[in-house]
Amino acid sequence: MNNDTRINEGLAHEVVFPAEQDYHGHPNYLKIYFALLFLFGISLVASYIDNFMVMVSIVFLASAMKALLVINYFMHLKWEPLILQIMIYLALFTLTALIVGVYSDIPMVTHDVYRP
Amino acid sequence: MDTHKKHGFWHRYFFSLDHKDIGFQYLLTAMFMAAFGGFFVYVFRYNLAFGPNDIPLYGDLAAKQYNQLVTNHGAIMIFWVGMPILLAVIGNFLIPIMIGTDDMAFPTLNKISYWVFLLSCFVLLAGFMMPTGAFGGGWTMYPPLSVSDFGYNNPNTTFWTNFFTGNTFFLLAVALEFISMLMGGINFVVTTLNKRAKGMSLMRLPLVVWMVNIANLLFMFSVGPLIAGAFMLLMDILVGTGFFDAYRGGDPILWQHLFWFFGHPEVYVLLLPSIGAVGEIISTFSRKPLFGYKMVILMVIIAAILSLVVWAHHQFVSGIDPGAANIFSLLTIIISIPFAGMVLSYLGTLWKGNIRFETPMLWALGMLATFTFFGGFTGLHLGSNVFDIYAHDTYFVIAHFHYTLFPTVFLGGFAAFYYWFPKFSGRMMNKTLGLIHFWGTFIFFNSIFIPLFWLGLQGQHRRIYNYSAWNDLLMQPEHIMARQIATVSLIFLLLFQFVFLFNFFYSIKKGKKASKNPWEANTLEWQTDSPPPHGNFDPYPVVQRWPYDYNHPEKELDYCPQSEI
Amino acid sequence: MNTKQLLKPTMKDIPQGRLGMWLLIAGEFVIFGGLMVSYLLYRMRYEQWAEMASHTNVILGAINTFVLLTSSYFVVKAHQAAQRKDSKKITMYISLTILCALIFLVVKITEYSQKLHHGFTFSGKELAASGKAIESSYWGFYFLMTGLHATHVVVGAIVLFIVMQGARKGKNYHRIEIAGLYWHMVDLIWIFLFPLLYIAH
Amino acid sequence: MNIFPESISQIGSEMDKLFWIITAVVGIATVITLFLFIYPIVTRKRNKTKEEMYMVGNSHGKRKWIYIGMILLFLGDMYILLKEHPIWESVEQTLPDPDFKIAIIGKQWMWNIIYPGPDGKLYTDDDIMAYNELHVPVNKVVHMDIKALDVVHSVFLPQARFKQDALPGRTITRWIKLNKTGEYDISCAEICGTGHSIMRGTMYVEDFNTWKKTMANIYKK
Repeated sequence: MNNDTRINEGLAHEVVFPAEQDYHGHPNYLKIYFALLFLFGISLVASYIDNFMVMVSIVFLASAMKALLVINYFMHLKWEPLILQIMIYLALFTLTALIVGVYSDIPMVTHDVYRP
Repeated sequence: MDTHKKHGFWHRYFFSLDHKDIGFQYLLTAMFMAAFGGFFVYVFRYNLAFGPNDIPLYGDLAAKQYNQLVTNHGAIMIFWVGMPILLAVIGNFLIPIMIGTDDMAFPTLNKISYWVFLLSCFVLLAGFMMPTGAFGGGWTMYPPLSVSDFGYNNPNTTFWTNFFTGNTFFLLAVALEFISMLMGGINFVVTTLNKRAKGMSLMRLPLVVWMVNIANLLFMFSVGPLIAGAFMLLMDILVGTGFFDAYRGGDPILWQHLFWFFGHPEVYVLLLPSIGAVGEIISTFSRKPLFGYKMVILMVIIAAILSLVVWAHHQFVSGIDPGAANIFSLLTIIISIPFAGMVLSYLGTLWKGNIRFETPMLWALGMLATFTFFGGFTGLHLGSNVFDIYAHDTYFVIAHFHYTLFPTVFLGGFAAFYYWFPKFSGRMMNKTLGLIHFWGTFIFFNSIFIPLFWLGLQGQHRRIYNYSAWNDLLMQPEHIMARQIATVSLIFLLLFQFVFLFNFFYSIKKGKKASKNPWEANTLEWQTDSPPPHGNFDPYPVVQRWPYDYNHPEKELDYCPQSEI
Repeated sequence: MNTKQLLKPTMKDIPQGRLGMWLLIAGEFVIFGGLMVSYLLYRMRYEQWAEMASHTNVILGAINTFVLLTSSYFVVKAHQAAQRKDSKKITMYISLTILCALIFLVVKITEYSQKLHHGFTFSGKELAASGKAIESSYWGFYFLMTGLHATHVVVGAIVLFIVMQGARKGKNYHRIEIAGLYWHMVDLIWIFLFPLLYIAH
Repeated sequence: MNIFPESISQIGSEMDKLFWIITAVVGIATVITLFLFIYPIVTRKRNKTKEEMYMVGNSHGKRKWIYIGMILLFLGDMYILLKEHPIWESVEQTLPDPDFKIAIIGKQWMWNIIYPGPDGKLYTDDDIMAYNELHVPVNKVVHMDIKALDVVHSVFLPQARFKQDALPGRTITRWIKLNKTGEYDISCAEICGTGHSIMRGTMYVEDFNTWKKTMANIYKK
């Protein structure tokens, strides 16, 4: 299988990668930059919407897309091997697990303090 | 670079970049801390059995000191003995020579991580010299107890009076230890992924390397929330914020979630390297290929991911939502299944094997037996949320987690130690002393904790200085007797460790010379000299096959090393 | 460019420095994520916090977001230049990035001084004394998260500066990319801090 | 030598039964595993056939044994969950109508017990506070509002097989129904500082008439 053969080429002891012979390409960064600014503008405009839920969902969607743009193109995660991408998104999974597990204990519990 | 450079003593033990020396430094430091942990447990067990007055080697014990000793015993044994031995020592010493490379990916980072670890040890011990005494609120340091005398609750404290307290130092020590382990963990993973020898594909890695790396990744992903929580708790203590103060909108249960979200994966972080080493040993000494190598790895990955979502079984009675508790109970009981698969494939390795009873094999079998039959199976009792209502915070829990952690850290750790000692010292260990050490440890370990199971079922709850207040419930003659049995066996257990110390220092000086491959094992580290020279291999090996090719039908010898053509 | 683009790279193609930085970044995500999760949980519980969140200065936050996005763009341009070993461009872009970092910190400091001037302190003792006990811990989160992020900005700027010196002497070009990754992470964290603390009220 | 202390509540006996059920499941698993563990050690010298010994275990034929073992354990787990879930539901997730309500407040290092005043309602001005003494009627459903004043405590009634942490900042309501009169312990199961080991209350389970008398005496005071 492809992975195995490539690994068996054995680049074991001379792992020096001069930056210029790097395998990922270079997208048009200016375009991405303007896309980021556009999303940023959207979230700013959205912050004037009165309906809280709509506003929050728009804003967080925008920032999630911003984050994806940065992590995929500026940080070139898109070009990294799959194992690494899985590792990074595993961090997201742990946080989701945490917030789901705790949700029923803090937001849903009424906070009352006993003062004698 | 010249691979066979000799270093002077000073350079070797203080400023060395060589992964073997750093592993040795970790080992010595961990043994030093283990001495503290063992002394603490001796003191408070003696108090529980024979009363607090004039304890030999200590004197009188007050309730405050009792809490401090219990707390620090737990923290030391887990963070300053278990993690360095099972992650740092095994990882540092074994990973580079098992994947057939010269050193870690980042040797300097490796050295720094050791020095941070050493610093954390000193910070922890310095906590005992603080005016308020060491921290004594349980190693889980639940707020508000860990904040109660400081910060906002005590107006006449300043930043610095809050800083120089046992609580702050405990917290800082744990944080430093985490940072050091994170640095080490990144180092291990990068080394394994990036510096493998020619032909060492991922499916040809020895099991223990897999396990150490999975454990490191698990640690990396689970420790973050706790570090965040530690920042919050530190601020609560130092500048009086209200993150966990119920009277200012905080919620103590948040800390419990953040803590156990790390605290449960932590158990597997400790377990995986140890059980990986046990797998190596069992496969070597039963002269058989490891049964279902790929499946074991798959099971471990499944268990690791599951372990991220079972944390709340430590909190069934701590006021969490009962509906959620059902789900956590289900997941907890389910998680026993991948481990069953793992244990069964180890037993499949033993099956019809041509077993050789060397010392490491005894330790490995002892670890497997105690961990499975007592540690693992009592996990089902506690995983069921109904019985946990009664057993939670009793000695049943204590016996349970000691039956998981003691085999993991000490039985497994000693197995690995006796197995790889010839490699890192170049000399064999004395077998008779090894056997004495094993039987002494094994028998007395069991006779400590089996009485504690019964005491727990009798309703004896944790962290109690003395039980005189529960006269008719817990002070009957049989209870007192059970406590005394446990304590006496503990003292014997500690005494038998001196046999090990003597064996260690005697063999490292005068033991008989070890050959390259004394156990006739396959993995790469046995193909170089023992001890390996600086730079490990000359020339670098080229891997031909997976590591467990014992008794291959075509081969004449009953083993064929990985690098053999 | 070269054949490596054609087939999916394996782990061994990653320079180990970059791999280590990625793992560090994953760890940092989980740490900051833990803080954000805790904040979110409390925020969903207390309505009173919305009124506190409206005290944060959206304008300054927006300026900071813009500055960080721009600096990210400069860093990635510097990385592109590093692959052409173009020391001049590297120096220019990284100096611009560090300039952005300085602007960010200045804005942050003015913001903090405003907050302290309005009596919103880290410990929130004053609010608690004035009967707003529950609101007080909002400012704990505000200062803890932004302060922790600001320390990352400082560290990132220093690292970039050191790396730039190396690039000017014409060696260690690949470090530009690694330091750049760290800087992008700082930007990513802010992308989420901004709506959490400033907009959502 | 008895395994458990005497059980004074309906839940208690069920919980003990559950313990034995789990122990039985575990015991079967132990017997099987122990055989797999001992047998190769006892018979280790017998076989020398290499085909038999070179068993990689990547073929389904060999691996099916492991799958079988895992499935057996899974069935055992499901049986345990089946047995335990109704008990959990009745203990924690349902609140039968109370005959009597009290509040237990943990505080370093004592239990404050609040009885409703003559009006029979809690948290009114005529409430009566007692220290470390809990009087409950036998065979009656008693609701307990569990709170804490300073740090985390845990109400632990060993004989009633009841435990619930008390946290500052929230009220947790649980119920007990005891079927045996006598004096029993109230322990604190969560470490709460230096006095943790002296934090003990007494629960007096009395039949209804004596209990009425005691309450009357308490009201007088």
